[in-house]
Amino acid sequence: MDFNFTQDENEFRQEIKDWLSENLSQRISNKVKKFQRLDKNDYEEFMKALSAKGWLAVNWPEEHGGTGWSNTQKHIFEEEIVKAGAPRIVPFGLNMLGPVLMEFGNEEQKKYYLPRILNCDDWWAQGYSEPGSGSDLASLKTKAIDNGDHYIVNGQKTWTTLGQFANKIFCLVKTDTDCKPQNGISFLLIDIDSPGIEVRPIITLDGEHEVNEVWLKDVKVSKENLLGEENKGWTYAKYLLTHERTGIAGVPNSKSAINHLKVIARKTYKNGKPLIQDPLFSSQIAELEIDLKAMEIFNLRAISSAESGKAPVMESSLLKIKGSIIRQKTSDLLRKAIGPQALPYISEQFDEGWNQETIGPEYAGPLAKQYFIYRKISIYGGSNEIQKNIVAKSEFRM
Amino acid sequence: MDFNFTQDENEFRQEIKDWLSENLSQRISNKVKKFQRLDKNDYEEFMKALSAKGWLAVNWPEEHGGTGWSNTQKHIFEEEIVKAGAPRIVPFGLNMLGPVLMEFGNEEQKKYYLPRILNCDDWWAQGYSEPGSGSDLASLKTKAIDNGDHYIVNGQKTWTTLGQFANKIFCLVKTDTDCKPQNGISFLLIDIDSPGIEVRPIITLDGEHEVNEVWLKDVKVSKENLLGEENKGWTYAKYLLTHERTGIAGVPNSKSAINHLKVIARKTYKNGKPLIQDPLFSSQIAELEIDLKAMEIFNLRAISSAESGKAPVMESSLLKIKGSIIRQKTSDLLRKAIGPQALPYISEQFDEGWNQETIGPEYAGPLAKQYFIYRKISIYGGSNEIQKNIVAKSEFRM
Amino acid sequence: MHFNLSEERKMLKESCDRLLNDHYTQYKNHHEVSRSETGFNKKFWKECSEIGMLSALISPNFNGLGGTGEDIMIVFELIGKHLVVEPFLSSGILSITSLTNSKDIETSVLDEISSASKIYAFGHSEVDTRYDETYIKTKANYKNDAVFLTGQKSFVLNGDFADKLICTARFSGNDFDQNGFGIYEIDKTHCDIRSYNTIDGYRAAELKFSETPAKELCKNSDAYNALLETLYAGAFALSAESIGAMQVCFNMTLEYLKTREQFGKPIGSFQALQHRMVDVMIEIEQAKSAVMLAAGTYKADKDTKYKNISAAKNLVGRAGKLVAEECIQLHGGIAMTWEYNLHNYAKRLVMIDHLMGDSDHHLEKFKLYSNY
Amino acid sequence: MHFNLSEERKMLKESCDRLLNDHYTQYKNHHEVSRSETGFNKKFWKECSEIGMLSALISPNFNGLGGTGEDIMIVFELIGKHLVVEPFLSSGILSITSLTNSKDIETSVLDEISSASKIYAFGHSEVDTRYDETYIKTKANYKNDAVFLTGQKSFVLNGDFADKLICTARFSGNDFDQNGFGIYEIDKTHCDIRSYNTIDGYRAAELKFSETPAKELCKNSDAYNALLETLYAGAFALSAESIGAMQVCFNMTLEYLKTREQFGKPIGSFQALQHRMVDVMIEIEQAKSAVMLAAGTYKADKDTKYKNISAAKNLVGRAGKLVAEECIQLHGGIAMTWEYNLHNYAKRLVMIDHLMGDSDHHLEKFKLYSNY
Repeated sequence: MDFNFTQDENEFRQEIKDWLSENLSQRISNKVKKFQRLDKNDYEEFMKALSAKGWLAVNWPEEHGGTGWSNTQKHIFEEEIVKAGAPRIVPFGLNMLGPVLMEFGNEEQKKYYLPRILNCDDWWAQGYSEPGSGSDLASLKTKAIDNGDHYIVNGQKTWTTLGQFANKIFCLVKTDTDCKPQNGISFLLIDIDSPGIEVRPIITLDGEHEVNEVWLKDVKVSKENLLGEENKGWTYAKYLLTHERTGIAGVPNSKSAINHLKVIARKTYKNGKPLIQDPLFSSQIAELEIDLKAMEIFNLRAISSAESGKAPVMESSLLKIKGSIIRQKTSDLLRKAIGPQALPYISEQFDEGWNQETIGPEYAGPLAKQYFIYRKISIYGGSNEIQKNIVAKSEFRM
Repeated sequence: MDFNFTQDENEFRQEIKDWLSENLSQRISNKVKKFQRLDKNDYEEFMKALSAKGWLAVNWPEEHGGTGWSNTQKHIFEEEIVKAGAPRIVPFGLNMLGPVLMEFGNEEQKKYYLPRILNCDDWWAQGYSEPGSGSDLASLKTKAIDNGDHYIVNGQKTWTTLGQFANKIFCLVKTDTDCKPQNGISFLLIDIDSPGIEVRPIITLDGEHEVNEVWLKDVKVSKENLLGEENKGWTYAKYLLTHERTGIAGVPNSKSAINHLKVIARKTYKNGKPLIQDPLFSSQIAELEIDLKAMEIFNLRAISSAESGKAPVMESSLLKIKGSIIRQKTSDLLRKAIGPQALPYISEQFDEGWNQETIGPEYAGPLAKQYFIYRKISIYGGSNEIQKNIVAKSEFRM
Repeated sequence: MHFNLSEERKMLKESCDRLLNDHYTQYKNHHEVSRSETGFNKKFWKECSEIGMLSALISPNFNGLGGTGEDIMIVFELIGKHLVVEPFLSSGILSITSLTNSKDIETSVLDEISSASKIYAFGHSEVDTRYDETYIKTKANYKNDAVFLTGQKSFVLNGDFADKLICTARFSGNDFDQNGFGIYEIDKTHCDIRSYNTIDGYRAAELKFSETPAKELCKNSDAYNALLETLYAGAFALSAESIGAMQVCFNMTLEYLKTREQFGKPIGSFQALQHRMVDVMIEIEQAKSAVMLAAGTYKADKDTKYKNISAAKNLVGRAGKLVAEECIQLHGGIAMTWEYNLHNYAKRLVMIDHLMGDSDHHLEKFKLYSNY
Repeated sequence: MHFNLSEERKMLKESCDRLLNDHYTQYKNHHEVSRSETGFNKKFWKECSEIGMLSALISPNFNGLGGTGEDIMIVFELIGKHLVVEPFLSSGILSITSLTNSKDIETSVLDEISSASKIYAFGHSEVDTRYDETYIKTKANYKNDAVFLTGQKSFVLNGDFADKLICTARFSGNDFDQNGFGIYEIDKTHCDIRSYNTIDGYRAAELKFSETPAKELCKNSDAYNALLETLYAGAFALSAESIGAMQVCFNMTLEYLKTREQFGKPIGSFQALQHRMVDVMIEIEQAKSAVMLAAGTYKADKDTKYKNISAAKNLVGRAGKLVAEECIQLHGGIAMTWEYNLHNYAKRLVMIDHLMGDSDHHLEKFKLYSNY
């Protein structure tokens, strides 16, 4: 057992920090820290800088232009970019499609698509969920009918995050309906400007547009764009879902959120004393901080066991659940801390360059909104209930 | 809406109080308050006094010697006997068998058994649960084989509370195994000293003997002792289980437990101040007290709706669940309050007349033990999980 | 003892429910109404007044037809059920309570409110007040016979479209003193008003005064008592409102669990979800019971009254959060969309905890009034 | 960074586990052992010493073979797994820590302990001390060169069969002072000893002294520091012990859920129970992680060390209660019987929270050492 980062790892961390301080623009990190709306350029500016440095494809092997980093290095990198207030690295091409392409794509596909992901030429969207099948992929209904050298695709995808910026979408579609649902699924790579595709915004409860519906009507997709074999899509889909989930607990995000909470609890007064000295409130923070410290170690244990070759499938599910609880509780305490200051909602505050006076302190503006939108963390990517089912099935064998 | 007790009800309460102060012996209430072991005489002494006064059969109609009280009166009565530190009224004959006899027994059975219950001539035990069927009555295995004018019964019952004091037991037995499990059950009234019956103690985790196993080996039971019709026992069993559950929330017990908790939290010091002034600890008490106050009203609402003729089936389940949580949390805070004083366990302290010095204050002795044994409250009488299944089925219709 | 409504009150409840139902069709337009220029619907407000929803909040002593805990509970449960943005709380509860607890108040003022011809708002919370009852920094400056206010009230419900403002201000003592402040009435035209919408779709304003002429309603211990009465009246009304909203959330979720299918069966058939629905159900019944208790003792001695309101507000705060969070989670993705109405109820439930003292605040008050 | 045990430590763990397994067959006899006249098993205690379980707790500076956080964690997880009643905590951790933090301690004393030839007990808690670190009413009376103790220590683990007693006593200041007390050694023969069993089946004693001759080990700030080190060493060892017991509870419950049938299928197939098992599993992993962190910083600066131990003890207290309560509930009736072994683990988990500071106490300490 050894808790210390090695000399090399510490130097690595410093290198990341230094690079970020020079290459992450103040403008963008300010927007991130103020929870302002990011546009496509904001994401791409940062990702292109990383790409130029060779740090974009954190999870890819070096042969494909990835970093080849160890899990511990990835963890350090992730911590530092969150701390610095960088926008998140859009994962759909890099962390979802990329690994599936490498494992199951043909040579042409790899040669064509992987560099385009690496160079931010393509922005991929995810076409998994459908209105009728949230957590139940086997029940999907989008159909691709064989029409010689191409398919005709009809159906509807939903929860397509940042789909409004995408030029490509990978889709699970049914190519055979006369068999067990899992056996008739194929994995298609589709141009989003193909005739018949329409991307419609879904406005979430915070009034923001981040997710979309994608409607496909008689969309022609060349068979060259079939990934792997027809009707084997279920295998690829599962590979995608279980691959690379070390960051699932959101430790760096929760760390900075709890720090933020403590800063606010020092600035906010209750009965004439800083709220952080209130026995009840500070106990709620402290319990959360203890949980987070424990989860950080739990996460490192999972990373370290993955390093030694074991796939931390069960740990991933447990970390996803606990991670979501901690993030949600933190956002809960943040809104509680500020009392009535949580009430005002001024949408313009979340636009770049807004500099009017706020009602109450500036930090108060996003907190209630954040609390509500963070309810999604325990729903998306396989809800906590689904994670529990997975653990029960795989670990308890019940 | 009117929250006040009527003049009559207040006078009724005073009458109960006065009677208790004269007729409940100091000796017994001391034992109850010190959580000492009660023997058969202790129970019977109090029950016989009630019987003489005409107050024993609280839930029975007047024609059978019951009080004919309203639900509100029953509630007041229950509150007062708990406050006074009376032993509990043993419910197996009075509240379980009695109503079933009245509804389904034949005239001879009613004439013979009801007065004997009322006069404390019979101590009934309950023969429902079996080792393989905790919450699942339909799966019971004890068999009664028709042998002319009598049955031959073989099987095993368990969790028979206070069975060591009983001279009678009512049993669910299988009389037909070739049909749906629910259809082959009969309800038998059995002498516990019949040849072939053996009552064996079950020692619970607190080291005490309150429940028993009852083994039946070739026990001869006359057909006169069949209650109602053969193979209709399931109906009677369900009637018994849903009948009379207004006291299920344990409000009076929780009230006196929280009072006890507050007394102890005033006597116990933390950092030189009474524990009740500790912000964290007092908040835990206060939250519990708020929950209990709410539940008291919830309970009264259920009583009042039962008064107007609606069977509070769903409310009973919800109250059973919440009631168990509140009692368990109170016992949890009680053990927490006293810190290391919870450690010593001196079994003799729970015998009548023990008057040696305790390690720590006398009130500390039973608290840890109580916390552990109170885990049963959410298990017995249909576990909280079973209650939730019942509510889901009946209210959600899912 | 009984828990039934009298015939009269049943009728009140039914007629109000019908009016609200007609108006808030599908309960979908509270954002539109509160984002409109007026911030509320004048015609509807008038109708509410006409069927007696406002006079139900006022005691017969002041020419009203109600004002008991039960009346307030009935009206505010319906307000929660329909997400009503009209100024029932600000004008109907907070202002009326502070006025009726002031000296020499004329009944005609209350008549103006109950007839919907005047709207009042109540301003107490300043930017840093949080839930401290007597933390007041707005200054009252007495000059000869007149008094002038200088300061800022940041969270004034419906403060922009009200005709009159009632607010607290301090003339002596330190910022926390229970003495040395008064309750004043000022005219809307004399304030610098910044209007905004709240996260849950209601309307509020930040008001700034500078040597603004005011009328004293009461001061010192009278003001302290009136303020407590006002804050507790608000906490009670909000608790009842929360019950109405909880019930809608529960019903929507139950309906959804029955119809939405996953893995080939309704998701409501999954035991883990069923059990959580039962937990939610229990806490709603508990919260209802606590509000009923507070309603039943609304006219009792102040310690009992405040203790039971604090208990209700604490429990409603905890239960409301549970209901909001669990109902969203049990729905899954659809509950995260603006289109689906659940979030409006969930938001209201959570934001009620940010008004008139949150669950922690009222836990402390409960201890105070229970002599812990 | 890695979380694997070294080969050496793996061997230590395995050999200890084997010994404990052989001795505590089926883990059923800890009550019998602790209710026996001696209160522990001498032969077994000697064997533990021989395979190095005691010297694993002592640093090489004092002639031991271990004493790191990792060593203590390994040994105490096994103690929790097997419900060991022998005086590892009292003699092996508390006494050794207070001795090694005293001035001029001779290594031979520690050798006596690690070779199992002498047993020490540590007495600090008095009847009203609860978890207050420096609330000491036992008096130390210095006369010429000698010191005499008068008072009472109520909760001394293994205090009856220990050969020597180490205890705190005050010679000046008020009852709470961080100064003005010392740590002393007294001979068992000079005390009035009342032996008792604890609710979880362990052995403890109440000791009374009256002008009992004692030997000073340290005093004033040295004593304060030694006391803190001792209490934190105990809290850490108990946290690790808790992990061992949690794991047994979890495994027993999982096994039961797989085999016990109701309504025609294993109860483990019910989703509501599965989900609760996952919740339990998460908290066990969390608790393990917190203990590992405390182990890894056991030799760090005191603020870090104490902060992480307090975090671990807090989390272990919460998780232990959850595990105990949920595992009993998920079992149902059988878990309520004396015959079924689960209750022994459940009791230990809960009573660990009553030793060396409960979860609330350590939450406050965590805040203290984290500069809240």
